[in-house]
Amino acid sequence: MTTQESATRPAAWHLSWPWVRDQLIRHSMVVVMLLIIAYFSYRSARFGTLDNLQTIAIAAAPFALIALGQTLVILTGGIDLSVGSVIALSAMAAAATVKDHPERLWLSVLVAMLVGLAAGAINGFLVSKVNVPPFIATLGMLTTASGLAYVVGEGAPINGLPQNFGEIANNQIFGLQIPVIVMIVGIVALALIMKRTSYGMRVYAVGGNPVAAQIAGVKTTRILFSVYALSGLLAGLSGVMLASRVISGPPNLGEGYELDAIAAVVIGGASLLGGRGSILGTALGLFLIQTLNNGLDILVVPAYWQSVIKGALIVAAVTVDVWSAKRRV
Amino acid sequence: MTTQESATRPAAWHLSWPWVRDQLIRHSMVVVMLLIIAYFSYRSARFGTLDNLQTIAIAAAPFALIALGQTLVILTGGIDLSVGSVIALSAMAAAATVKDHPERLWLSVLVAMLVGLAAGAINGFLVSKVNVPPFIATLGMLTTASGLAYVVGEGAPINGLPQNFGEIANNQIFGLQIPVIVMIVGIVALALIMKRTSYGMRVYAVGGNPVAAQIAGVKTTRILFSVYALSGLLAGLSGVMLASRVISGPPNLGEGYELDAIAAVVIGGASLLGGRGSILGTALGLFLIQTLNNGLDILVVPAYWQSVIKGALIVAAVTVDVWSAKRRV
Amino acid sequence: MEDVALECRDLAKAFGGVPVLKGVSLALRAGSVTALAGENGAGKSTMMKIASGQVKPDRGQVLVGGVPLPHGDPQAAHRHGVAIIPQELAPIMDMKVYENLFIGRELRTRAGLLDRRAMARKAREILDVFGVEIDPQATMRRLPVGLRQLVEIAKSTSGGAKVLLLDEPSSAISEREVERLYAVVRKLREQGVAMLYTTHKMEEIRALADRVVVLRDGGLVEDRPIDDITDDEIVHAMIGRELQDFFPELHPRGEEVALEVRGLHVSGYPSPVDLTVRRGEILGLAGLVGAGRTELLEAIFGVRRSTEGVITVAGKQVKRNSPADAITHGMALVPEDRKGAGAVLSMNVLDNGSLPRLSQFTLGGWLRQRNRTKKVGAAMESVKLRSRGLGQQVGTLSGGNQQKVVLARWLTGSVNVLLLDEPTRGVDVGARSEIYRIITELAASGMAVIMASSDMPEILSLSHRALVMRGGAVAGELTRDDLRSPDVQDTIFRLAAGLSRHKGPDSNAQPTALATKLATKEDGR
Amino acid sequence: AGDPNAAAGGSGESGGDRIRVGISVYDMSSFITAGKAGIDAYAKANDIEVLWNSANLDVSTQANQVDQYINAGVDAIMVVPVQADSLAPQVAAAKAKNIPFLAVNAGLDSKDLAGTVLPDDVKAGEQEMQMMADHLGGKGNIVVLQGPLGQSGELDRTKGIQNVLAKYPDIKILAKDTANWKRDEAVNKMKNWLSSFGDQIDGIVAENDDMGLGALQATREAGVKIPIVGVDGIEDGLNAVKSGDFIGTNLQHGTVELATGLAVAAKIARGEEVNKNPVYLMPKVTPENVDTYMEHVVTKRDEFLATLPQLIEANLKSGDIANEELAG
Ligand SMILES: Nc1ncnc2c1ncn2[C@@H]1O[C@H](COP(=O)(O)OP(=O)(O)OP(=O)(O)O)[C@@H](O)[C@H]1O
Ligand SMILES: Nc1ncnc2c1ncn2[C@@H]1O[C@H](COP(=O)(O)OP(=O)(O)OP(=O)(O)O)[C@@H](O)[C@H]1O
Ligand SMILES: O[C@@H]1[C@@H](O)[C@H](O)OC[C@H]1O
Ligand SMILES: [Mg+2]
Ligand SMILES: [Mg+2]
Repeated sequence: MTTQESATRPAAWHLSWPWVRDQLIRHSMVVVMLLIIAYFSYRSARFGTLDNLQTIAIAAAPFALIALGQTLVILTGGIDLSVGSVIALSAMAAAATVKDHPERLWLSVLVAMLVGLAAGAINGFLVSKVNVPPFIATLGMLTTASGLAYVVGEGAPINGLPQNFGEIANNQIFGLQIPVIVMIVGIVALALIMKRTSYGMRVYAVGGNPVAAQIAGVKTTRILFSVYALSGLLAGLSGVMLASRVISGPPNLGEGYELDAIAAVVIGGASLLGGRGSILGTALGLFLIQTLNNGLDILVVPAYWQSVIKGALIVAAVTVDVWSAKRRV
Repeated sequence: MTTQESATRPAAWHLSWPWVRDQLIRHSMVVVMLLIIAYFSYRSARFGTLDNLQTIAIAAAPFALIALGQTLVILTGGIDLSVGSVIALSAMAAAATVKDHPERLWLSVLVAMLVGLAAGAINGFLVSKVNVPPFIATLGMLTTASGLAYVVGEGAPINGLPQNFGEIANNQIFGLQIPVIVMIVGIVALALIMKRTSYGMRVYAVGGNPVAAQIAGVKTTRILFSVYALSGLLAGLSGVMLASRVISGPPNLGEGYELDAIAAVVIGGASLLGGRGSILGTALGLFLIQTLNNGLDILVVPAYWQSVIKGALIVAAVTVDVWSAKRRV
Repeated sequence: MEDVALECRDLAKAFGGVPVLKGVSLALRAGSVTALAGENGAGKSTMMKIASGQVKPDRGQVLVGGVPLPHGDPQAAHRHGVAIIPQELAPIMDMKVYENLFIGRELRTRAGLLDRRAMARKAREILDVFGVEIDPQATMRRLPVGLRQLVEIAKSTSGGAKVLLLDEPSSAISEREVERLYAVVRKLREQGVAMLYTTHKMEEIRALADRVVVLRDGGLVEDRPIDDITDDEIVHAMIGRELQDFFPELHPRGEEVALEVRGLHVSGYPSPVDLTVRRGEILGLAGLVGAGRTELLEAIFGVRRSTEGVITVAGKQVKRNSPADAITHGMALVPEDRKGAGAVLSMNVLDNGSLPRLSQFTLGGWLRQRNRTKKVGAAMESVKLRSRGLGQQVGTLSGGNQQKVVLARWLTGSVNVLLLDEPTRGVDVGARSEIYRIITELAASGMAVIMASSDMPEILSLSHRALVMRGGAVAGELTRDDLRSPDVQDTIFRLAAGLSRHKGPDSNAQPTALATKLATKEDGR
Repeated sequence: AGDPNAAAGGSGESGGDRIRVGISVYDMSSFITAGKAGIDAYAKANDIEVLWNSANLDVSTQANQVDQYINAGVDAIMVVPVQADSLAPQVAAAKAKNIPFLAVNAGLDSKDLAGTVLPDDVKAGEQEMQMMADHLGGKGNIVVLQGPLGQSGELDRTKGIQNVLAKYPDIKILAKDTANWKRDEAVNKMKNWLSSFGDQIDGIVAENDDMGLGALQATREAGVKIPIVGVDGIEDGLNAVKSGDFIGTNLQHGTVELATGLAVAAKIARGEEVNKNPVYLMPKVTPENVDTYMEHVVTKRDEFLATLPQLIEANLKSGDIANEELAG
């Protein structure tokens, strides 16, 4: 990916061909995005509307939260497969809470975040302290949390939730739905944290070379723990937003979301070996996937052809990126 | 994992406590397995019967095939997420074929294997030649192949298959169902290939250090290509076995199988960074998962509690293994 | 000439628009050793990588026996008999020693299956040449760096290559093994192999080379038979100036105790270690490969587990097994394996430079960009780092320059105790003398320095005092006077190999001072 | 694929202008695929433009698809919900824009729905359990294969099964668990239960045919014969009834049910008179009547589809929307 590299750049904004070509190559993923957007806009007048942009944004928000957490986890060289079912578990927990305490909405949000945090903390503990490979630790959590989500509802969704539960996700501030605001704040905040704080730098260092990071005094165990805990927390937040949006507690909520989240991170240029990637890259990868989902729905492409096209386009986008990365060096 | 390391061993079979303790630690995963088996046998007299062993074996077979391919892929430091939907696609292709040519069963097997091989070859090409990260290449294939599986059936399962389609999976040789035989042959053959041929050694080398392998004249591109192609081929075979067993072509067959296959490999001691793992380890990991599935069903544990227990036990088993690996060094 | 085995014609290569090789031509004759000299970053490794097919040149050609090689195809190079021992070792960590040796040319039985027993047997024979006891069945990961390098050397020298490229092959091994390496190189020369040998050690060039080629800034500046050129001329060609005072003057040490280690039980070693270092003192650690020097330094710093003991810095006790606490107390470690443990290769110079003292560069967790750019910039300046700026990824720096980053990143703040493990491994003569200057200046400013080194002159000329280690324990101590005595090398070797203790005073001249030291357990164990 | 924003034009033969109906289904199951054929047939005959999306079993995807239909200003929205009791905000948003919103095949707990076309799944569960109870003579041990836990089909059919069992104290459930509507899951689960209970199992009640067929395979592998009953009447299920492998099943003909859903949606959008909440009562399929259904579902499907629009009009008038025979 391109965004994190900024190296040498000509001082003036020449519009000479070599310069333009260089820019196109450097930002190939953005170019791919623009082409896709252009195509959808050409095919449907609806696509480019503000309403539709909001639709994309609200659809993207829950994925954005888990993709952000996932970015940090992947930067450390790990993976968090559990986010999908942590979403389910925390959504169920939130639904159960709001059913008992319909007047205290904040309590359900809190419970969801705590449940997410707890799941993330267990992942973090297993990975950082017990040295269980991240894949296994979080796969275990995926399985366990998804089972627990059903346990909470005793094998069924939680029905008959109070309508005010919908306020969490459906109310608007400045004309934007709350999840969209949370997403924007999340992206900006984490982008800043990763670029501008010592914490961000330590995360990169742990992923780049844990031994070297340790010798440089980084408490690698703590950093590792923290990224999983954060990922869990964000999944919890994502879960309550999702449940509130449809005012329901479905125990299979979030199923398979982890793959889309990881895909967003990797399309965004991160390496699964750790140390390489960026929040803005992830945001771009996420936007690519969500735009595809939305545009293909709008063009009423049959679901299974959507899969075919989506799969092929994701590979194509990354191929262009790999190819242009070679050109760049 | 334990099986591939054989280091120093006392010449005689002392039954002294330190020796026993050492053996327990060295083969901790086997110990965990035995404990689980002991528990199930204690709880249900039916668990230990030969019939039930067959039941476990026939359920394990389709997973075994994809887990074998996955082992090689993971040994090279890659991952193949597409096996689940390649199973679906090749099952659909086989079902469509047998519907048109009910008299030529072998043709449907051939078609399934060719479809699997083609999917695997595309993965292999993308990874080895175009340098697309394996996660993305095979995620793209996951999405695409699953869409295509629906395309083959025009959105629906292929039903009304001739009953003789069932022969592929349900006929017996020496009292064993064909998939079980295929699984046993597959495990033995691949274990031999990985241990006893230069191809096997080169797969390890490419995963362990691609630069070193290249310098030593290993055709890393070819090796990489071959493991994905093999993984696809085996998924194709797995697909036709699964479809034949239930005499139907469901387009969502194999959904999510990839995670179980990868889990088996990793529980079996492989490192997702490549270069470390073994066929026997995978077989053990697979057996662990399948035994859990079987035993928990036999005890009629509700599905969602099964998830909780399975997740926790997988983590526990690997924790014990990690802990004992530390003791060992 | 007709016996040219490998020829490079007009090789040029640029990375990110910056030229690294600017049209270099070179011919290697069969049965000869050509030394390739040049500063860190001059382009030596790049040239070798082009010749072995790992890197595609922008321009030019590589010919083997007159046949042009396809660009960037390592397998083709391998087929044509070009082998390389890369500077950054490429062991396959999870494979066994014999597997590493035979990968790509596996021995097979008549049935076509692997003949593992034959490979193990042959491996032992090959390794015997180096006179070290390496179990062919051992997993590579469990060997120390030095032994891994020997295996790599054995791999490339035993494969029947016609052209052998050795990129600093002796950087991780001690003198005893270096002698073996020489013997092997000479034998290969007799067999008609053409060799290109990169090293930063002048004595190696003298001992082995028939011809010297010098690169400077990507250009070939010297190409002469070894007998027609003096050491000074080589150095001059490399760095473009004369080099005076290779080893700087040692300043006298202070009295105040800076570091005190009492009864430190390093995990995996039987006996505890005691030592004391005073401010301004440079304490050398000598020993053979595997003597446990690295482990001791790591344990003091806290990255290797110790089970018992007390470590104090400037009178304050340091928490064991906590590198962060060690850093807080002013300790710094420059590890032996810079790629594996020193730098975060995926990060740039600025970030690597800020990492050990992050809290110093932050305000409430936020990085103070200008402040750290200034400080890290100055630190890198002080070691004369050669880079495209603080934004360059450390992984793309030349080996020697990476080493400078790993050292200089500590210099943004005050250090009480500097732990150096092979500090000049892979560093060019110019930079090396700078590092020596830096080390002595740091000591003079009051730092205590412990320096583990396999480079004998370094130990002899740079330390106020030296400990010889064996099996994780201190086998003997040498004072400044001991270090100056003419037969000191022999003494050290005997101590390191465990010979002198039992043989007693008669085994060597100059035993008395040593014997006393060994008896008084002031510092040793 | 067409642009949903394109101007709606032209007028149909049957009542009013061309309208656009946005449909979101939970997934592409065989049931839904069969339904799509019915929908297409009905839409073509009645000048309806159908926008069709599948939610891949994800509630939030379904919410997004509804949002898009609302943005596009369709004339009606028809949803086969991923989950009962969800989408309340989306239903409300549609209502605010005066877009009629219907739930078909599975319920949605909302007061704002303009209409529903639902199967009586409780009844289906009761019917299949009753068939089994009759077959067993009111006595024996059964196992139950459930749909995905929490889906309305599973909840209601399970409830129906329990309702009937309450009358038969001598029928005992040995085990009940989900196989997620899938054959390959059911075959392994059943195999394991056969290990566990050996020959104690006297009957298998599957909440759909696919799971029943998986169970059938398991019994074959174990070399036993156990009566099986299912729901849906898919091709393989009908065949199993015919061959005697199933004692019976219950026909839920997606082609008819979903097309009826579209018909009700269109009539509401056009302001026509219609029963807004007809219920689909699944006909029992037994060896006696299986041949007729086989024709509609498999062998003479095209003929059946040709008469479907008329059939639906007639059914909506008569009130029996599961009827498959045109009078006269
Ligand atoms: N992949 C790369 N990307 C960018 N720059 C590179 C890359 N590889 C090497 N360089 C640059 O090329 C120059 C030459 O590097 P090279 O490794 O050939 O030097 P060297 O002569 O071997 O030095 P040393 O003695 O330190 O090993 C250095 O300035 C280095 O920073
Ligand atoms: N010949 C050998 N065979 C097997 N293991 C060895 C051998 N020599 C050393 N080792 C092991 O290597 C480890 C120490 O190696 P290391 O090279 O790090 O020590 P060192 O004193 O720092 O030496 P150097 O700095 O010269 O490499 C010890 O655990 C020792 O047991
Ligand atoms: O009968 C079931 C149907 O009601 C549901 O909608 O899809 C799966 C079917 O088996
Ligand atoms: Mg070099
Ligand atoms: Mg060392």
